[in-house]
Amino acid sequence: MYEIIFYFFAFVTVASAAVVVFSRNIIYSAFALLFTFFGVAGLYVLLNADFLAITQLMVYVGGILVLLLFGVMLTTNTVSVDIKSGSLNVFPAVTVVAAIVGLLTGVFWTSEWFMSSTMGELTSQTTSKEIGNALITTHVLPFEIASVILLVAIVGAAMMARRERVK
Amino acid sequence: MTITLTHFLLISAILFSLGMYAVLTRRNAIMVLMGVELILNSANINFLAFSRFGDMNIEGQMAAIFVIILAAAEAAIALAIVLNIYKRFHTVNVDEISFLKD
Amino acid sequence: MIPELNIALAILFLPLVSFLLLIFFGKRFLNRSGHIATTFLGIDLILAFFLFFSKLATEAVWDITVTWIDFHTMVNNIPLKLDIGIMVDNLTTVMLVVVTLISFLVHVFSLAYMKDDVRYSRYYANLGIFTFSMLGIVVTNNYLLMYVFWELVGLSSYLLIGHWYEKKSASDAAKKAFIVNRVGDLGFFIGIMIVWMQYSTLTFHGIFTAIGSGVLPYDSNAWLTAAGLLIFCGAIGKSAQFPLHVWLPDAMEGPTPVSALIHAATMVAAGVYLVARTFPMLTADALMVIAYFGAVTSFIAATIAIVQNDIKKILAYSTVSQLGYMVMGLGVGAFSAGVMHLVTHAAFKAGLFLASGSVIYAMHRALHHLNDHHTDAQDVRSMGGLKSKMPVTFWTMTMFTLAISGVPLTSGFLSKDEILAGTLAYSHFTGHSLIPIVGFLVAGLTAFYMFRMLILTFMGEHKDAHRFEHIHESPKAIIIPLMVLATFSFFAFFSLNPISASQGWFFEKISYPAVVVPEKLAATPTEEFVEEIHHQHTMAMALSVGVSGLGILIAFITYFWKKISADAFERMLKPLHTFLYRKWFFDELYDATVVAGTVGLARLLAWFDNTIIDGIVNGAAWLTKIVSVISGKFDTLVVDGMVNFTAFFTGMMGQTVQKVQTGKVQTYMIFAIIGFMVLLALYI
Amino acid sequence: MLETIVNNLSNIMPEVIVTVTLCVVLIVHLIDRKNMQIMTLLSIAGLFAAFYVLTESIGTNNSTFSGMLSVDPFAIFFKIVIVFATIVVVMMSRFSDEINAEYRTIGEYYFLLLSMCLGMMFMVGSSNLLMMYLTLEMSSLSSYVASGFTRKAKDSSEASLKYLLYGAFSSGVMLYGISIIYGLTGTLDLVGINHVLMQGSSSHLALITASIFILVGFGYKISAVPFHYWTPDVYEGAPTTITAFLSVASKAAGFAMMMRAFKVMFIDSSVLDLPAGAWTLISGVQIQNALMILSVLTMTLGNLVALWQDNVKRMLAYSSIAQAGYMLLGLVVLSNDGFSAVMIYFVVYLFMNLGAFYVVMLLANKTGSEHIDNYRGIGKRAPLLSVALAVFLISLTGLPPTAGFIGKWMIFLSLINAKMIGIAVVGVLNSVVSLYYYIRIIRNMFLRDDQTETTEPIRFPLAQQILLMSLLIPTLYFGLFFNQLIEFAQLSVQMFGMK
Amino acid sequence: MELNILNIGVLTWLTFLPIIGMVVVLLLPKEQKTAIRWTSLVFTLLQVVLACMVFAKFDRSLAGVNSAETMQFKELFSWINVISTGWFGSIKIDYFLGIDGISMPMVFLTALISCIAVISSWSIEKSIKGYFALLLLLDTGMMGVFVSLDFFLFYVFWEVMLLPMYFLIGVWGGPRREYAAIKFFLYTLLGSVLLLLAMLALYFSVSVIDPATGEKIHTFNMLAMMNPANYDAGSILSGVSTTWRYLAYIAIFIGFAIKVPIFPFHTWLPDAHVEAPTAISVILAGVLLKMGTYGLMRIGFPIFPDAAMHYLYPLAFLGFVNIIYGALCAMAQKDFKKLIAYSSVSHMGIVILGMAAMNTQGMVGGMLQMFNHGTITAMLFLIVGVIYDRAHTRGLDDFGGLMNKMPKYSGVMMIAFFAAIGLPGLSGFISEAFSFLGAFQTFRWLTIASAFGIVLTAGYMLWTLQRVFLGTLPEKWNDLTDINGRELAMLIPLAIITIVLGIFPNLMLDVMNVSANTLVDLVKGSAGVVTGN
Repeated sequence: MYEIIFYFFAFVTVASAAVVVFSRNIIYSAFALLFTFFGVAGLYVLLNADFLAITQLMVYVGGILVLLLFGVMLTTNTVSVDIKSGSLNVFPAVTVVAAIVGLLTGVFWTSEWFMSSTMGELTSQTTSKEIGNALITTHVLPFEIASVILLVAIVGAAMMARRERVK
Repeated sequence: MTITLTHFLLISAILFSLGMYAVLTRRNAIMVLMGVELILNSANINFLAFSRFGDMNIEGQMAAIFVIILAAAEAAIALAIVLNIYKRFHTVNVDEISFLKD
Repeated sequence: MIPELNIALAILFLPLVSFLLLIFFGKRFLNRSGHIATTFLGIDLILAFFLFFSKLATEAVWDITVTWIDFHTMVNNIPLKLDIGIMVDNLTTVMLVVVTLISFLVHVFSLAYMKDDVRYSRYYANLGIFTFSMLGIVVTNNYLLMYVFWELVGLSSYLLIGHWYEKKSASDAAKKAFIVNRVGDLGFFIGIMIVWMQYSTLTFHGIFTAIGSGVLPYDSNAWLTAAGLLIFCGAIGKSAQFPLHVWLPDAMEGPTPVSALIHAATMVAAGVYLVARTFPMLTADALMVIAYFGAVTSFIAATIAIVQNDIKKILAYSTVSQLGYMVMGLGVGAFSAGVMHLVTHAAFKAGLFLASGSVIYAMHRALHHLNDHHTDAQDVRSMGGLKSKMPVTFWTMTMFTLAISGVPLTSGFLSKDEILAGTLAYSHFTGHSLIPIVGFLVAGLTAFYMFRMLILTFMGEHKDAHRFEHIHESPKAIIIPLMVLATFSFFAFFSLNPISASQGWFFEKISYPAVVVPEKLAATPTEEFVEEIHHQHTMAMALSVGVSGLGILIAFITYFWKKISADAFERMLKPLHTFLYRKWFFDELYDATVVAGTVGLARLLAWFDNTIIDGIVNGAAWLTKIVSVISGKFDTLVVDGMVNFTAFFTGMMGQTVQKVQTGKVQTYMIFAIIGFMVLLALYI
Repeated sequence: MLETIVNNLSNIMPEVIVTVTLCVVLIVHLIDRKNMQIMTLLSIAGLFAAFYVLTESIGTNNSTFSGMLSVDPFAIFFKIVIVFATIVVVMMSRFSDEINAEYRTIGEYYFLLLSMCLGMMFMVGSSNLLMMYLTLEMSSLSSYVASGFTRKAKDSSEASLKYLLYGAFSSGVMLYGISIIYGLTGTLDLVGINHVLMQGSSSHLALITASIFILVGFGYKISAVPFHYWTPDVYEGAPTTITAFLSVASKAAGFAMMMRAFKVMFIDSSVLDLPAGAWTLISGVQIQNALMILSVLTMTLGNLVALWQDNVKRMLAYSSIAQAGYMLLGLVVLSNDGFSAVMIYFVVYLFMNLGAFYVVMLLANKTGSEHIDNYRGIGKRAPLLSVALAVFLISLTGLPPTAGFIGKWMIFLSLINAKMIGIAVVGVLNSVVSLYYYIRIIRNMFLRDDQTETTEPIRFPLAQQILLMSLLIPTLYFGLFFNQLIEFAQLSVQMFGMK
Repeated sequence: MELNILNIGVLTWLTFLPIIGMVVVLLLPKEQKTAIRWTSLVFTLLQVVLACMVFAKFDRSLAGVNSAETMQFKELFSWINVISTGWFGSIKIDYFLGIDGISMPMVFLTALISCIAVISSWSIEKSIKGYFALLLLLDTGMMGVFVSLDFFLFYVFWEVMLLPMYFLIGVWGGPRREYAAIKFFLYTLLGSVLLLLAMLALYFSVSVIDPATGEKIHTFNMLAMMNPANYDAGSILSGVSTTWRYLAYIAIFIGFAIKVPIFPFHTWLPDAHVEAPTAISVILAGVLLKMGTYGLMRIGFPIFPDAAMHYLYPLAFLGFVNIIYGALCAMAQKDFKKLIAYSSVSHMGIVILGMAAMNTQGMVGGMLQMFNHGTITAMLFLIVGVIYDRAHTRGLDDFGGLMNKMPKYSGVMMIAFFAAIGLPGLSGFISEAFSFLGAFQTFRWLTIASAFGIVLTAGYMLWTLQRVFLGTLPEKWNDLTDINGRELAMLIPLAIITIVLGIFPNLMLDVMNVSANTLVDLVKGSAGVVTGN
């Protein structure tokens, strides 16, 4: 059962990601990205990271994807052909990416990871508590920094995107 | 067939490569950003997978959380910049915005 | 300090004082410059005579040496010092008298001859420095100072020859004299270096003592010979020996009294003096080479002199020829004879030059009077018949010509005779019979061309009657020196025996120096040699009188009685004539090889410097730029090549090289990844 | 628990002060949109306070926030450099016409500047890969926006986009590398990673791949070849003040982070007391060669391409790439020696590079151009400024008696001490090449006359001259009296957890 | 020997007087041209006075070279002193000045030439303030090089000269000044960076015991570097005749060779000379070129005696090439100044040859030739400058017959020309003769070949003399005036020195002799090789 779920999510993730990357229509890409994020969230669940899965859905799907879609809408004229976004550097990119794939495959196959590579016991315990704990103990500094980052992002984005006043 | 760490890593690798491919080839800046998001997601899968299959420490998950937060912040800023570009150049095709060069 | 040495120093420095006085205050003295300088030289002459007589009365050698430079270090446990000093021996005193006498007479002569010159005081100043340097060569006791004065003679002759430097030919001649002399000096200097390297001293005494004790340069006989010959190189330059004789004829561009001074009596004699000084350390091989150089020189110059028409050129080549004679004399070992010929020749050759100066002076005045600027005042062909107009000049000139031709009762006969006897003796001992043959041949040639000159100038009819009227005898200042010198051309001053010099005071006082060369390297021992000369003397005398008489006879037949047509001969032997007239093409040869070679090399190197060396530098800059273009544009090349993978290689081969930064961020990224891959590859 | 947090906070007082300042600036900006004066004063006051606290805390050597952040001499040294650079840039901004034209958003500008500063201050102390990534992103995010600050200029916008895309991509790659390291060691803490690696690992390929992935992130931040490509474009397009800031502070932070990461992660801490403070790498991460190649490439390419630039800012961009190459030389040595040399270089570089950009900015204010041809005849029109620029450029070349020489000298000193002669030769030859383009500016200023025959002098207010002098004098002073500089750098080499 | 003025050592005064002058010049308003000129003159004159005092008080019997005790007018202060941190060791750089027989003539020459350069710059009108300020700065740099005994200090002064020189050529030079200036700069910098590396390598190889703390510390003290006992075992430059020592010597050699300049590093010289204003050419030829050979004597030879001995023949060979090549190139020139420039190449070759002889006469000859060439070539350049000021051309074929038109000028010119030819009685002869005499003992054939240079020199010099001064005066130069008092004032002292040293070389030789002997002994002794005598 676990395998089936895994392969399902894996398929969803990879396939939709491929659509994202290869689709010539940027709108399709954006929507395909939605499925990718879902798929990844599913994988998170399989990895016993329930809190992360929820966060993934909320932040990515609810935030980032929406932002991206906004971007697409604001910067493209949906009825024109412009919506199709071309590719360039295809050949070198393919070469490079193939090399990277090869490299990573090599890395993942040969490496001896920390601890075991067999699957541990699945526990039903959620991670929220632990995460919450960590956030105000060991990870309090990153937490605070993240907040500043968000502030910076807000201010920066606001400043950047604000329409110029017509002189 | 048991699902091992390697399975997850492979998915992550594929995602990473796809993301990189998007970054490298797509002309539309937003598509490039989507590619970056894919890369970040692939890294997150790694973190969680290692966290899960390793000694179950929470560190990987924490990393993933912060990455997600950062991704959001980055996306916000990125979109602002892209919009700004669009206003200036009336295009978001990266290859057309290449006036600064030697 | 020996008091006589103070006199020697006074003799040495008086002309220098004269020089300094005139160079700085010459403008104020105006026309009195000449008299001032002449006065100085007069005193000098008196002092020289005084020194001469006091020296001849004693056997001692007056010598003083001081340390000039102390290096404060030891070499082979001997303190390394550079000593200088002066020395007066018989040879020196004789030379002092010769130099001061001729110089004084030239000063007197110039009072009239140079009267209207634009740089009158400069002229006398230069005479002063010249006399100073020449005296310096004579009184010094070491090679260093000798080289110093040697060079100063070069400088002062440069100034004197180039006195009329507005004329290109004069400045060319001056330059040529200096540079050609430098070539000889180079050899001299190398010789000095060898000696210094081995003996760490440069005084004659020190060197000869060291050689006498058996120390040889590099422990090698050859190097001793080489050292001697290299020092002789100095003489080749200064004494105008083959192959460096080419400067002397050109040097006739200088004023005629200058020619008399430097090209007859002093500067050119310096070389002979150098050989005489160096004589003790010359090996038999070296002497042989020297003898041959002398012989060749005297022969070449004599042949050239035959066909020259310029009165000064004739004298110039005759000088070269006679110098060759002296060198040959020294080379064969006839030391006293060689030196004596130097002295006798100084008197009569200076006389010849001054007499020719008198003629030229007269010609000039005549031509000037007639406003004739075309006729060459020095060409014997445009003279003739001057005997009646210029009797003093003629009779003195005749005396000199007889002397140089070696006619008995003249001084020249005495010295020449002894040299010829020496050559015969030499050939007897060594079998080099070519040397006496050349010796006698040249004696005959000398008599011939000298009388040719005399006849063409003074006898027969003058070529232009109109001009003839305006020719007058020269003023007293000119003819008195002539008379003095004519007097000195009589035998009596050198030997009371009119046919042999060997019993005279000269041979007694200027005797053979002690040879220091190791025995196996030395030439024939002096006693044996002198003995043999005595044997050969009569034979030499007879032959020499014979060939001289023959030469004189042919000259009279050809030019006085005109029994033989010189022109016909000339036409018949046109190539030979041209060859001789053009001085064996030495100048052309040197111009084509050494001069053109050097200048050409210089141009080539300058080009090389500008183009290649600089080019390499600029090329390096260019290369840097190319590298920067390549490295800068590498990105474009590679990236574009990747974009069109098929075009990659052709792109590398030289497709349009584009800009470094494409401005496209994604190509940047690709390149970054490639860089990443490369780094990774370096790891694995 | 709260107590711990408060305790920890006291360790990061400077950062807290900067954070407070940036909040205050933002609030003041909301209240009074156009008052630049007060915002400048506020920023400077906050920064000076931070600076003061920093100087007070010299000598501290501990770790806070569960090992997330080190407050050690090394970090403090770089924080001082960064805060000082920020102060200078804040003042520069006050004089910049380019910035002043955007007075409506000036509050955001200072906010961004301060947040960059804050990010960088955290960067230099981060001793956890996650922290490194976060803080790097923090400073990057503000930088993206800041380089696009002059929104009216197309160049600025383009710069910000390129910076963003390149930065996002690079940090993404870096993150992926971090995730692999995590997989290999099970921790993100540098010291922890070091401990695990010391036990030996057979996964060399993974280790190498990961470290190079991480190197991509660092390389991007310090603009090392071949990860430098964004630099010229961004430097040219961004406002001069931001360019100056990026070229100094951002580079310093990047270097500090990189140095700490490599030193703490990859050095075998069991091998001690080698001469000249040399270290030994853990087997399997022989990163030295890669760094060497990186540094040679960086300085060579930077110098060679700079020869061709006509835009002074762009030329300085390439020059700063080359300078990064020299600094990397110090890293290659892998010794306390080399590290302290890099740190000295940074102090020196701070003055000379900021000075150069400052003069370029002032001249651009007056002439409106950064093209090298517009520098003709400036030597006559603005002698003080030109002489100052000449000194800065000579210092960048590395000639005595300027501070730049001391910087280079220390680098070469450490290289020779480690007997890396060959690479030192490459380094010195490069500095000869660099002379050629630096001198082009000097040549145009002094040796050539303005074609437009403009001769009226350019005058600058006293305040601007004071700032100039305060950059110029140290540049000369440290060239002759560098005692304290070396001592300070040597003391500051200590990192927490290292000997 | 010590000499303090206001409690500050005389060498410091000598070195930094021009800097004070520079500050004064900078403070003067730029309209006050006369004041600026006189200020510069006064300060350089003061420097000459000080140099004369030093010269007079200099103890001729002390050697110096490698012993601190016999260095004179020493000043030793700690400049940089970084306390050891355990792993780095202390960094100690001293402000260490002192002179010996090698540097004394150079100090005097520098002061003299600087002063003369100021006089000859009187007619400069363009940005006069900057000009004199830079000139004075240059003066400090040059003087500093000759008095420093600390390598670091030496290097700093060495580099300090570059920039003023660049500007002086670049701003006040001829039509191609930019090219010449940058060429000079790049070349010299290339040399000096190699020097820098060698210096650092030396630094880490040498350590002495710090008297203050008793611990062993690395040092930049040149004298310490000359003592083989101070080399740390296992350090990069320890041992004798190792590859690294050879490499370091070559690096140092190239650094100095560029300055000399030795073929093939010489091509910056003709360009720089031709484009530079007269005063700068004078300084360039008079002082800067000497730094190369001085550096070899002060640093190259005594610190690397083994390498110096090993590369003696190549060095002599380069000297030979310089002599012949320079002379031949000079012969082909049509530009007066370029000719003189190439003649410098040739004459510096003699210095090299003399030094390479590695015996007393050669070394002394080389050192004296440095001084003499400084004065003679300075005169030659001034002579060119005088004529260029009047005629605005330097083409050799444009002139002729100046002897009649400008008699005083021609008189001085004759002295300079014949001194350059090496005529006895003038200073050039002594030094050339000693160089050759010395060299002959070590390199027989090479010296003989080099000696041809003296013929070539006579050739091109006399040819030049003939072309410019003899013959008839072209119509266009009828208005030329003879030299004025100011020009005489700068030429006459040099002419006097040339003549006096020609007759009494002991004046200089006495100063050099002991040091030269010590240097020779040091090099030969340390290298353990004996050649010649």
